Amino acid sequence: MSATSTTPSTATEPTTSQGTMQLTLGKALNLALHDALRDDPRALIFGEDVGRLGGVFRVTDGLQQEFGARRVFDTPLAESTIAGICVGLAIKGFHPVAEMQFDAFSYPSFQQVTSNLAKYHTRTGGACNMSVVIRIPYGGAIGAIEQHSESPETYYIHTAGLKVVTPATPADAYALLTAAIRDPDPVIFLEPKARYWQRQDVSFPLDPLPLDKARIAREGTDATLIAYGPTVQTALAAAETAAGEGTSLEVVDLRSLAPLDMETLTTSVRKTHRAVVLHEAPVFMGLGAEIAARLMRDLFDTLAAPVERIGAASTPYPPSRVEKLFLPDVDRVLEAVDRSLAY
Amino acid sequence: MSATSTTPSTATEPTTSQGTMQLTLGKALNLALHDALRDDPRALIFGEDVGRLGGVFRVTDGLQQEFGARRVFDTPLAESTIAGICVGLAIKGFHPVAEMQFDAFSYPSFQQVTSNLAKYHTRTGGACNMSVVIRIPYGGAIGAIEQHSESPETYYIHTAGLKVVTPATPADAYALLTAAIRDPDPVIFLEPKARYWQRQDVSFPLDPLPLDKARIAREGTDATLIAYGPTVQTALAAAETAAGEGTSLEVVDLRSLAPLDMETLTTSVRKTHRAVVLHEAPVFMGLGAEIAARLMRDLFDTLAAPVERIGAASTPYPPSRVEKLFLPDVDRVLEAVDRSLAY
Amino acid sequence: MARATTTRASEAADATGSRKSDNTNDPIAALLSPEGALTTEGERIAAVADETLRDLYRWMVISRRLDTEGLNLQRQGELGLWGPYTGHEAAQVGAACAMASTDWIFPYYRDFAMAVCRGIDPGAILTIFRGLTHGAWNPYDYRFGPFIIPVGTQIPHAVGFAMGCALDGEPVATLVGFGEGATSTGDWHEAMNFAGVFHAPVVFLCENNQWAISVPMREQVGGRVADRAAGYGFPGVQVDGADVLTVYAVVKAAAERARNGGGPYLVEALTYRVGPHTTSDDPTRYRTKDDEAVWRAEAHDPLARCAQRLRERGAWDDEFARNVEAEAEERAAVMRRTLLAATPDHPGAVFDLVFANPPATLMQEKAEFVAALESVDETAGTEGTR
Amino acid sequence: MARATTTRASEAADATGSRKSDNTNDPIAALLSPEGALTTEGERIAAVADETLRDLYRWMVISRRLDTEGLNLQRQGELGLWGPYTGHEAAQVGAACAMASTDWIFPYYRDFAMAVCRGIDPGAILTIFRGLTHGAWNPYDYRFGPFIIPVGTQIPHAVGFAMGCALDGEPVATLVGFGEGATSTGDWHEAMNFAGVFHAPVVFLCENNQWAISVPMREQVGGRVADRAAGYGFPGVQVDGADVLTVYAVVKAAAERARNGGGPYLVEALTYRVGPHTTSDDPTRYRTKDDEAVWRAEAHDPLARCAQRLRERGAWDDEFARNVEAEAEERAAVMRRTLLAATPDHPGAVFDLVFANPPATLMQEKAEFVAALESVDETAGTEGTR
Ligand SMILES: Cc1ncc(C[n+]2csc(CCOP(=O)(O)OP(=O)(O)O)c2C)c(N)n1
Ligand SMILES: Cc1ncc(C[n+]2csc(CCOP(=O)(O)OP(=O)(O)O)c2C)c(N)n1
Ligand SMILES: [Mg+2]
Ligand SMILES: [Mg+2]
Repeated sequence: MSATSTTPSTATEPTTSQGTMQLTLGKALNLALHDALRDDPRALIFGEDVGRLGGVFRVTDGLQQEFGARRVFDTPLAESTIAGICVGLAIKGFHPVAEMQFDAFSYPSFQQVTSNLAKYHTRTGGACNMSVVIRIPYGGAIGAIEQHSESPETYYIHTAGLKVVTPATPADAYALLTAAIRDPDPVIFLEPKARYWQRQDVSFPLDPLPLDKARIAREGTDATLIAYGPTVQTALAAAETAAGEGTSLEVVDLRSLAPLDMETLTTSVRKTHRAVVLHEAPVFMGLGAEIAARLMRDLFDTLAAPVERIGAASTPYPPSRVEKLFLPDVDRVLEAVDRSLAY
Repeated sequence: MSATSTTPSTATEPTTSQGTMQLTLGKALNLALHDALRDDPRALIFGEDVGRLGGVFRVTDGLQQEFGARRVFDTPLAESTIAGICVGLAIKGFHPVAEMQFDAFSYPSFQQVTSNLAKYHTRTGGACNMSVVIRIPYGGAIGAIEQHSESPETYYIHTAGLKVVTPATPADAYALLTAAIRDPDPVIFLEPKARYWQRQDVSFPLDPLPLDKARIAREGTDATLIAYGPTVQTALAAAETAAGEGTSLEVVDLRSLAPLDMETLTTSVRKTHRAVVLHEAPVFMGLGAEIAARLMRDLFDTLAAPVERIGAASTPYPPSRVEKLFLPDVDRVLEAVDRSLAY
Repeated sequence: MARATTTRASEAADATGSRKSDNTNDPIAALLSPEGALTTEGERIAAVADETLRDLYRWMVISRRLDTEGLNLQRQGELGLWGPYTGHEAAQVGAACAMASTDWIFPYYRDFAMAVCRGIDPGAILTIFRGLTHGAWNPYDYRFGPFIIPVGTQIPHAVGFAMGCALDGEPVATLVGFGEGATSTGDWHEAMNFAGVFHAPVVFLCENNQWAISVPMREQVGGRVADRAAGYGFPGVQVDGADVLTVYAVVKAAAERARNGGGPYLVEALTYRVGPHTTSDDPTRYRTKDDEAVWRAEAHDPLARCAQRLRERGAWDDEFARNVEAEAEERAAVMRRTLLAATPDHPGAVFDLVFANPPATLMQEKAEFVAALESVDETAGTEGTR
Repeated sequence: MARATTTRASEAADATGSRKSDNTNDPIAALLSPEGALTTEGERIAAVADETLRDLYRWMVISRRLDTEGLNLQRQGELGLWGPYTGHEAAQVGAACAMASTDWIFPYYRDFAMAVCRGIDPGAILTIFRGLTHGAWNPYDYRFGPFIIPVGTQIPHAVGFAMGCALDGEPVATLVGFGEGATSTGDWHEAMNFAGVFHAPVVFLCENNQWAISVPMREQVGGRVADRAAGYGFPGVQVDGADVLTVYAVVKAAAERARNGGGPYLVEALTYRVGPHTTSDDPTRYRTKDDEAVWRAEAHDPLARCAQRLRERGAWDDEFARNVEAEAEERAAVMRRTLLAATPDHPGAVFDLVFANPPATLMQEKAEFVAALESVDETAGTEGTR
């Protein structure tokens, strides 16, 4: 059951990227897909409801109309084979961009992604490029029913052979997705669904971003907030509040979850001596664990306090009426910063 | 394609647990299954080739003969539905013990395990117990072809709603599997397949073990080696070598991977001030990350050096001729200990 | 069924010298016209009493009214989401009422009317769509599983449960509901095959409403769903899913067959999703009003079709109809009241529900969570959140 | 096939007024006797030249000899594992040779003979089973995919590839091989359905050897594999998988049909796994020598059957037979030499193969790995490992 509450209205928005435009993150993704179809004759888009409907979040809106049902098409309801045909089409030299409708509905494709997509380049001695993008709307805070609010990044980033990225802003959404489609390797592209409606002015043309680099989203000196996807905005809001209270927080937006850009992270924490990682996924074995372990290794003498981790509890995703209590929010971030500063 | 090299010879071994017996780890598991079938009329065993064949590793050897094809039966080749019928049978009050033939072949069941098995108790307001054990032979070092040497623990331990345990010795194999079958909740039971042939004297009756407690496998004072499943023996061998060189290493066998027994870990590291985690899974997002992050949080001022992590590289599992170079071994452990001590 | 599950369907078939199963000798298929409706002769054999048919009508009217109320509640902001099932009443009510009270049902997310027929409090069910809980009833109380969201994944549960009934030697049939979209999933196939191999007492009910969100049946299903059963060694029929009598008679016979050791059976009920997929959906993007009009017509309306049958039998009267409307109205009002009166559990309950035997660490996590909540509540009392 | 993939099979079927597909009008099925062997009339229509049949025989003899050599090498400790395919020669050689050189094949792990027919160096293939590599050939050089171990998962790859050929307007058919155990997987079904819905130019070849490790066909497959095709809207046939001529003729016709826009086709070749599942297996635990004897008999031996056909055609002579034996012997010797001469890649190559465009961090990891190896090597040179 799909739980797309309001859908970003795209009817009146432009269908091509030029000049400076105010875009939602969803629309930026739509434009990136559009431009890929326009510029790359091998690009294909498919998945459940991506055609006529334009996707339950309208990220593929208008693409079938413009590029036809040969290049943008609906598939039967079978995620394992959606991923499976990506492998076959990639061997044939296509650049498939497949959509999994929601986070938890990527799980049926787990074997295809883990045992084939991630390993096919190795298995063919490097002969077959898996130039595949799997788009997955993820994360909570949309008031949905079960299985529509998961943060599955751990499953993918632990799997060698995959690149995993997630944008936090409309501009990054465009530039990262463009890069992911152009890359010859499999990219799991995680879309922070609660941020689809977030707006930003974006100027075109916009160069693709590297797939393995973080960015400093805000400079600061007292502690580093490490966030990605949906939590970047939370981190920025926390930093804003903290600034009002005289605390200067740096915010790192990871952009790439696998691999991790440790250089950016260590440079920041070398300056601030303190770090708080926040994500919606459970703390237990969430990305915060890896970051904490690496920061400890690289900056053992520099860290003034343990790396703080904010994330979900060790429970299934809660019913939506209480989800806010389980998600990272400004209060929890600032408490963690306080703990870190008071250490 | 199954890659069971030598199979533990069980023909001449006793079929029931009594007195003190020298057992392989595989045979101890077999006895635990045997005793569960004998003592619990609701226990069922099924999977691919667990019946007449007795499992490709002979862990279910003789059970169908003794308990009949109603309680021990082969299924079609369909792991998703093997896990799926566990849910249905558990609702009906059975205690299914299902086998996934090899680690990577548990991936087709990922959706059933993650979205249903782990969440069904919640989804029924606590009405339906999922008293299910999923047995998964895991780990490498058996000279196998692709997909037969994976360490999938991260995927399971990050999934709330599952308990995940793994034995390192024959006695623990018996006692943990017994506990797992008696537990009312879903347990992922990871069997270190390279250790199926490891022997130990085991005295019966043997009480079931708690599912959430680690054990000190060897006492020491200079550093703590944290291991589980197949790497416990490696850790013990390293500790033995180190002892000869005048270094006293404590070895913790986690037994439970989810939840983690942090009390045992912090007690040990509070004493030794140093820790090395070793597992066969990739370092990146392996359990070592969580342990390192927690030890830092709990013992920030006590740790004398960063927690060292030893595990696989960020590559697919390598061809078997070179697998040893990628697996934790005594040398790598001792180098890590040296780094830690020299810090 | 008192047979051992280890009597494999195919062994049985081998014994009779034929492995191939088809519908030629299926007495259930013989009740149906080529269009999948009960023939006059079929109706005679099925021998459904007038009172039963009136009761089926009654449940359908109630279901329709509750569906409308669900939609209203969602529009009024009282529900996060609503998935209308208008068009499915005959399939759901017919199938649910055809199952014996000792039988089990494993529903999919759209099987609200089935739940209601089973006696589950509709207002309680709605708390799921209000975001108050993930599970609103005890399956054992109603022999009715939870709604399952990941498409197709309840089908193996039903087969496992049915295997368990056979193992226990209990004469229990299990019904599982799913859409035609679900037939594309691997789990559907694996479960069908398990059912064939283990001769499980399951009735598979495909509510083929011709749409999976925006994807029409012809882009979803290669071939025809009902035809697939033969490949698993058991029979399947496509029935007119707007005719509650047909659905009832066929499912009842299939359940009886399963209880008597006859093995699995597939019923494909051809229906139509008259409304949007859910309240989040916008069908104007993928189908025309003309498409819909065909299926909104009386010929395809389960309620009109049943009223017609009742009239033909002389079992219809206006007072009956008025009473049914009044009852439906009353039930809708109660549902609304129950929903609006429902209080959320304490958020800490999320931790309690994970395990039957929770590890100490989880209870520790709960304690910390609750303590943090309380400290926020206190702060909120004085100066609001930071 | 120059058709658009967006011509869905079911749309086409709708246009002709019928959704149900069966074999009644299938000219390929018409070539076969009820037992699934080419009829005399079928043989005439297929018009396979004597020279072709001799060549099929030749490849089967070579394949059988290489299988024996693989087994020997494993027993001698030169291979970690060997999966014998004796009994499958007709299915594999017949199918591989029936495909045009421009067609593609996606094999499963047992399709060694197919690989050999496609010209892949058998000694190189063996390096996989020696643990030297995960991938021993470039699929583009032979239009032959890698061996796939996770059962059934290559089937969606083949369908995706075939969809790509159709999109590119290329007259290319794709064959995919799998065992009957694979038909139980969700992926098999999903891929069959995709093929039906997208009218993909795929030939599905089920090598039904009646065993999946220890699980016999009747406990694996509810119903019959070939019967399942109809449920996806395309035809399927079961053929005598010991008769290379039948397999060749049927697969050739199915591939031609696919290339001409006829859509998918399922061929179930009934064969037998004469040996163990792999060298790790012990069939005495689950089947008797008597069971095996039936299928080891000449009537089921692909080589004997083909020799018989050649004799019947007068296309057999002893010199031909001797030459073939000699060639097989020579190829076995070369295979052994090639294997034993194969040198492992530097272990650091594992890192190079992960990505086409590896991130700097991975190359950094490689550098550290290689440095650590070298330091161990140096130590080893002086005092051995610690
Ligand atoms: C595995 C999975 N994939 C995708 C979805 C999203 N989704 C919810 S309902 C639906 C369509 C289901 O169609 P059908 O089975 O015909 O049932 P209907 O909704 O028409 O009653 C989809 C794609 C899901 N819930 N589960
Ligand atoms: C998904 C998956 N599950 C289990 C296995 C282990 N396994 C390897 S081969 C095999 C039997 C396959 O039988 P079949 O498909 O009939 O092919 P055959 O080996 O008989 O040629 C099994 C269970 C596997 N490789 N992949
Ligand atoms: Mg539908
Ligand atoms: Mg087989």
